[in-house]
Amino acid sequence: MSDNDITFEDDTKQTAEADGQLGLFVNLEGFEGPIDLLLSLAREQKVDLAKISILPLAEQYLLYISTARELNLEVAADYLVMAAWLAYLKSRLLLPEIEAEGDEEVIDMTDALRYQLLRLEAMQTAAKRLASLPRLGRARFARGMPEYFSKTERPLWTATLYDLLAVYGEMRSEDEAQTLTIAATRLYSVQEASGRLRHLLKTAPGWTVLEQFLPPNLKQPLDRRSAVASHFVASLELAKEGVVNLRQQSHYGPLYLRMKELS
Amino acid sequence: MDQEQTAFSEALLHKSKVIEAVIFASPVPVKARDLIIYLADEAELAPVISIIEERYGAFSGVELVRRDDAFAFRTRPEIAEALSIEKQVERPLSRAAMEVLAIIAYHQPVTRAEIEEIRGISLSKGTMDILLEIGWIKPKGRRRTPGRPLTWGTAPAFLDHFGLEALDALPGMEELKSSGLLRKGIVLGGIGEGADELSSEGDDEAIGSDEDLLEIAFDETEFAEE
Amino acid sequence: MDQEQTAFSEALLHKSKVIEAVIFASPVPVKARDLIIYLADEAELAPVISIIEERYGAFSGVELVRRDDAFAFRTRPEIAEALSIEKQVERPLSRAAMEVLAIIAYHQPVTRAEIEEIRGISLSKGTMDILLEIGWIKPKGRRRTPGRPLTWGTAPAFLDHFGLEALDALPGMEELKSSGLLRKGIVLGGIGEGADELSSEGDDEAIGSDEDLLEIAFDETEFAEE
Repeated sequence: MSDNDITFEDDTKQTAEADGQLGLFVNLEGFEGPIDLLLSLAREQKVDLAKISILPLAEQYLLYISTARELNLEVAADYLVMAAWLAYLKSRLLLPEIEAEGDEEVIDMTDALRYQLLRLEAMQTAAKRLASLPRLGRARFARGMPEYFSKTERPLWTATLYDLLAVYGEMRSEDEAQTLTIAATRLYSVQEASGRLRHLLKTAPGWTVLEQFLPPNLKQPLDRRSAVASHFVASLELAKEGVVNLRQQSHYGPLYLRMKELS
Repeated sequence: MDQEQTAFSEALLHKSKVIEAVIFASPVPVKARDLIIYLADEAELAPVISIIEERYGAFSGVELVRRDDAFAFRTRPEIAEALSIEKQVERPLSRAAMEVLAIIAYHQPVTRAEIEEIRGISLSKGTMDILLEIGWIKPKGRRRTPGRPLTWGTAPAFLDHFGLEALDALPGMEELKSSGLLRKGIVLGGIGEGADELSSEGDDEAIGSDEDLLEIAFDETEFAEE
Repeated sequence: MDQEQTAFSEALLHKSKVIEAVIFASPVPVKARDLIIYLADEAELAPVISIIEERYGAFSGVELVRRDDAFAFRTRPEIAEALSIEKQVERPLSRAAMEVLAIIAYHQPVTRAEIEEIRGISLSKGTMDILLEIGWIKPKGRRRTPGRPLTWGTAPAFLDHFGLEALDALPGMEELKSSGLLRKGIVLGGIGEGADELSSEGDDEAIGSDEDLLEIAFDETEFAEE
């Protein structure tokens, strides 16, 4: 365990005994995960992490974990996964070469592990360096008696008289909309037209064009259209009732009506 | 200046930095006796303070002030004044506030419940508040009805803002209508109206009846003067 | 110096007093954009700031510091030892929290999964929360990758607390960048898999896409506000 590793020096005191007999004080709780444990084991080798040999490191890790298990310490799944992975890596490293492709894979695996160790170490170092910066409230102080100035925004209300009146007008108009007005209609209803047709047909001489039955004085186009429509519908109704016969020579041609001859 | 003096004044300069930092960081004015602990003796305080005072002279926005026997840094009053900027920001009134204002203007004195009734919607807390804050409305007294509800009317600032000489300068219904600010009511069976537009020979009757209806409708909702 | 120039520099001197006062009064760094409102235009800020910086030179116990795009007065660190000011006794951060903070600071914007991947262990619930509560980290947007994970970065209070002018000033930032140790991406995932990831240049893509982070998109429900 390196000296600068303040945080877990209390947690993990290790004393290596002769003949590789392990008097390890195994306490996984001091570590922030398997990589952290590996990193800590690697630091003990006091060699450049980028060049560290992975095989002894893997062996150390596996020994550490197995010791923990022998001591019936609870070993988190993360550590076991790493142990399995390292055991696999170890076997690959120990095996005589299988094939070129396989070798490359092993090299990549060890590189990856080195990179991850280096990266975590870099972040652990960064954390320590951050902590030792001249921090606010320790090495630097802010003004103790802050002053506050009012940066008031005085609203300049843009409401104009027009806005006011428009809003009121609109609001009152909405009131109006609630009072539904049914305007007297000047349009011909079908009922009206039907009555008129019944009446006039009696005096009509044979086939008579529909327009002949329309009321007089239809000055406005809408009135006229309305009258035509209502009389047309009325004529269909009368035909349905069997009161009249209808005849049309061609599409859009004039429509003729005749009182049905009562046979 | 001989060497000893230089050393002396350098020591004082260093101490002034410490004292300056102490006063700066303190949440309360620092008593002279609490400053002396940073000095060799009491006699050093006066020169140290004058070094700091000089550093925060007229060319600084901040000054060292003495309150009783304590020291603090404060923004210079003339600067503080400049800092309290009052920015004028154009702000439109919300639609709801405009509506409430209009109702109060036209129907005053009017109770809150009446405003809600006219708008057909309950008033949110802020709407009256903002009008009150602007100073356009004010309470007018209490209605002599059960519950004695407070009534509201417009304040002088209202007339002022909208450039009105008096309340009766507010256009009435007829004027609103003729200026097109009052839409006609929605009339069912309004085909007749369309017909009017189609032909030049207008049929005045329909319009006439609309007008009558509008007047009636207003009478219904308009509030008695008390 | 002709008359016009004199008037100009006098105006600047006056403005420097105002800006000094504004920064001096504030307990937190004041953003440049909040200072500009006291000036005729943005271009005046730089000369005004250098006038102030000069006034708070080495002979002062207080200095003007820059925190990203903001300015603050802080006592000089070298006189901190002399100060028996009540130093903030803060609960020391756990080692895990400091490590996570460092990872966020150096790797930002970084997702939670990436932090876990760098540390080789999953994050316990409280670790990020405490950093968020202190106000040192903040969500930075979402990464444009499947699942659109939220990314994290440092907040302005982080720079202020650690006395950093900008993120570039993080200790060792340059070396870390050039050594390639700030690469993200899964390195050691499962057996065999990790190797592929390391050899691929794929991580750059992820970093590149961070720049296009959708700023709009962070879901406030994803994390506690405090």
